[in-house]
Amino acid sequence: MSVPATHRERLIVAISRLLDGCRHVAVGASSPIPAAAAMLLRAMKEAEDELIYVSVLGSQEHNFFTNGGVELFDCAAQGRIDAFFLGGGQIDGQGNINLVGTGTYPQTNVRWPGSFGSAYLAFLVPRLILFREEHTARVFVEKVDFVSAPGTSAPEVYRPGGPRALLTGLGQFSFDRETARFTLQTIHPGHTLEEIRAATGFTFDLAPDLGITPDPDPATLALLRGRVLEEVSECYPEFAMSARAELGAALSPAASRATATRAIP
Amino acid sequence: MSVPATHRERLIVAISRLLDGCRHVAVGASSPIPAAAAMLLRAMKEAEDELIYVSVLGSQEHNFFTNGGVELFDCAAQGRIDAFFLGGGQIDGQGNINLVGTGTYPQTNVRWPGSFGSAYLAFLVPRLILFREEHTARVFVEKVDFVSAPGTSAPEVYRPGGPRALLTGLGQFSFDRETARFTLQTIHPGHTLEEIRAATGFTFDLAPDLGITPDPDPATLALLRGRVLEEVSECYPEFAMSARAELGAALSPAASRATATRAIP
Amino acid sequence: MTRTVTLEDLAARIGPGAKIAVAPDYAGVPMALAREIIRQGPGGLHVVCVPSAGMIVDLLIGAGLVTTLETAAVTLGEAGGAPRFQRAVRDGTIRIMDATCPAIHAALLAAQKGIPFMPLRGIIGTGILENRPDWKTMQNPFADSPDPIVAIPAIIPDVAIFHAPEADRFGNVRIGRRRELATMAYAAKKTLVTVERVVAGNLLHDEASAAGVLPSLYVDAVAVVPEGARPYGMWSGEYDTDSAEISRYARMARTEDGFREYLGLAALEPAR
Amino acid sequence: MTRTVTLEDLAARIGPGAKIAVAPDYAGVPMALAREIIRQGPGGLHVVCVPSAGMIVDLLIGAGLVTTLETAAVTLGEAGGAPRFQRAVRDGTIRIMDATCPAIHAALLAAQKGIPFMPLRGIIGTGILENRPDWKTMQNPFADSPDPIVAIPAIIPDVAIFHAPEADRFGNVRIGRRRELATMAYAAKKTLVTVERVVAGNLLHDEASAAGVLPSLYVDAVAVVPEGARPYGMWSGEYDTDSAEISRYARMARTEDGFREYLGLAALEPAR
Repeated sequence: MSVPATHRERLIVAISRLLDGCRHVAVGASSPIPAAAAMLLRAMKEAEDELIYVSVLGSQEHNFFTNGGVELFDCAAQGRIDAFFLGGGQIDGQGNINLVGTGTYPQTNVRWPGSFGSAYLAFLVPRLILFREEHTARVFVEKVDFVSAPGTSAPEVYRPGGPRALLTGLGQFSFDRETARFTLQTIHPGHTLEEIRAATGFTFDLAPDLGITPDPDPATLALLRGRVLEEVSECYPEFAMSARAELGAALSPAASRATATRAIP
Repeated sequence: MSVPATHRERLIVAISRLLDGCRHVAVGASSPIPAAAAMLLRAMKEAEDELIYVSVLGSQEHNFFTNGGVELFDCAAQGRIDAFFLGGGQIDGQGNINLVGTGTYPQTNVRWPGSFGSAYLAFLVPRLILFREEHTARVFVEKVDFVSAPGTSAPEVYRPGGPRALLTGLGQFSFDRETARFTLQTIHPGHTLEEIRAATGFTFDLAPDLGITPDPDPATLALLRGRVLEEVSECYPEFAMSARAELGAALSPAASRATATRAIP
Repeated sequence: MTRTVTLEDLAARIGPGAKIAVAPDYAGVPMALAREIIRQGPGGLHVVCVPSAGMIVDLLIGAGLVTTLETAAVTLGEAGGAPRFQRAVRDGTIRIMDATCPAIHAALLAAQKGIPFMPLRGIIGTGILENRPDWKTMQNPFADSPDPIVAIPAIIPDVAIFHAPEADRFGNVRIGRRRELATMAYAAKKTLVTVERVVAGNLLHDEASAAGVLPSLYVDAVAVVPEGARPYGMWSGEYDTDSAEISRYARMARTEDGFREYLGLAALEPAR
Repeated sequence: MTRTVTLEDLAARIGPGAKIAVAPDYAGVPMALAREIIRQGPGGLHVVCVPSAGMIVDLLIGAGLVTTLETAAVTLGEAGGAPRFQRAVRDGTIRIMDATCPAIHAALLAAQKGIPFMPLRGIIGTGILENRPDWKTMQNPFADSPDPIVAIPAIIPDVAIFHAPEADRFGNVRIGRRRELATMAYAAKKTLVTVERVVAGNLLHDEASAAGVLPSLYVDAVAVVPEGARPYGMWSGEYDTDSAEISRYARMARTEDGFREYLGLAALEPAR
């Protein structure tokens, strides 16, 4: 248990902090880190007899919807989803995200899959968390080539939701819906403000108390490496396997299960 | 088998003739005669290897909907329901029906249950059949006190459906959507035009070949008294029992079952 | 998080003036809960029938708890008209918002979808539309020629109530093919359910029957009330409708005194 | 009346130029049917993904059968982008109608309800709306102040296609919790289904699982095609997604030649 927090674990714990207070967290397909963060929050809150719902799209076990693919969207419209995650091939300084492609639409040079539900959920989910591990000027651009979901909207547009935070491999930002600007809140250990500036194609503000992203405490880390990793492996077996491999031989699956048992009250 | 057609049987067979060509007939709650007519049509068409869908609201066996109470209405909107039945506390000469009450709305002197789905289905089901056994001037009025469903609509109103026919205890009328008038087509045996005129509060036209409602042929009667009555009894046990009682001791339940066996090819 | 509570506690979650969506007679009508509501007596209720109702609404009206009634119909079926409803309409003691079945479904669907309204065909030229100033006729924005269509505003009930055969201990509830119950729950701010029984295990774990389950996310509280739909039956087969009892009610409720007598004997007894 | 036919006959019911609604990868994607469609080759298809797609659409595009593609996304998941789709977009050889998941669901729901459009929140200010002249922004008729909302017109597919675990001999089809399949079928003029197997008895007769059944009224023809979703898996547990096979496809389809080779080896073989 003396293995220090990995980069990935730091991201998971950072996201789970951003989720504090949520009752229902929905996670899109192919999002193992947000899924792990939501499951970590659920595990931590269980100790306080609080039930957190986690919906992982594409999961059989962590998905309680019974009304087809539309239920996630209806649920968001009803105000029953507190947090959701979006990435983006491009994210710009106004919080706009682009999941469609680069160049001139429709004959984009690089074509990404498409907008999925972003053009809807970004309007309706109160705590939208932008998460993109790759922090480069290629991703974080001055202005996106295509708006899959806008960062902010005109005042007459019905919009209870929108981006609240942006987490990358280098740091964590908050997003101000009034000014439509990002503010750097913390820098991940081992990285610098200069590095982030160089890798970001837009200008951003600095938090007055700009600091280092805190390391997870040992109890959280134990819960994450035990029970949460077990749960994650149902949806993301390869991710769980690589996370375990990263933790090294010191944390064999048997040891991990033992941790899980200890972690559940 | 020498028992002649009863009044009720004549109505059932008359309705089933009106349903000829339908693929899906829906029947509302508490409508044993239309239900029997639809089941009779289904039984007759089965011999020609043609499948007729019959939905009886409130029936467990004769109802294949799996999407709740709204499915009937969606189904009608999709053009998947060819025929439906409506009664009416009042029906007027323009084909308007009133299921709400008499007197000044909302504080009606006599209050009936309400419009149910009539205000919708009367617009969307192509072959709407008005059926009201009681033929009196109290029911068939000059002008209804409340329009639950109008007989016709302005040309710009989307309306693939509407009344096609009216069957009563005295006779059978067709309805012309252009002129919004009823035409008496046949008079039931034992009744007269004068009787119908006296019992009808509105004026109507006469078919050039105005005749007597024909009696069912023996094969149809056998099918009706056998298999159809058995099927009807699932939804309307009391109706089936009273129909059997009416047929008298000559047609005991055992004999009825024997007929059913013979009738199914 | 779904709580399992007593019938008394369940009813206590309905405050005066609440807008309540009520399941129809054929889909698990919460009769025991209605009797407990009458015992507790929150007034000024706005009842939305999904989409029609029988004895449950007649009881609530007769007990003087209903201010507004939104419904496609009220009837006791074979037992005839609903006497307390008819009387209240004639006397003008309730505000009646006559609707048609698909309009009520559409209004709840709008709430489920988080949209202000649903377009709906039909209805134009009816007395219903004429008397619903809250509904609007609009031009179909996709048509080049005149094409009027009715816009039905969303109904967001404060509470949805129904009776179901079973729940699990997580609060998942079996609703089978009665999907109007899901629509009610999606639309409502709060959903209160009585059930015949609580089962072991998780109802969502059997894929074959999970399609007929309302997830606990939409269920605020459950109370176990065997025979909670009586005298109506349950679609799930536990018991059939007791037509004789409904007829007895229909006869007694013809007069105010008879109604009070019926209530005293049957409804004001504390539920088991 | 539902007919049970061969896979060849099923595919033959899709004519050139048809507007086809296709089930997503996770809900029973009709891969075997798609391969047979490619063998028969009806061109000019307008494909509507409900609401996104993977290899099935890449195959149809690569085979040159698709003129218009309406989708919220196309991806091979872990195997990366869909190469033939990406190429067709870059070359401008297909007309792409980018959407967002709930808009496609809403458009099919409008068809299910027989209404010209559904209002939908969100979308305003996106590049999607900007590039969809067929969608209209309207004022919420119930708001006193400016409240724009998008109206999504109905999509009425000529054909809906999906793969399901089982049908009965009456044509009732098990869809479980995948209610988008029901929506597709309600909305479409014609629904064609491949199934793993045909079961004895009537799927609607077991009330516990009937909620997950699409009634035969909406099903025009069924073909029995075991493993009809491969290389995708079935939610009902028959088999899992074969990620290695999808990756193999992703690699080969990077070039036109590789794609043709893949088709020749795997797709142009007559299905069992």
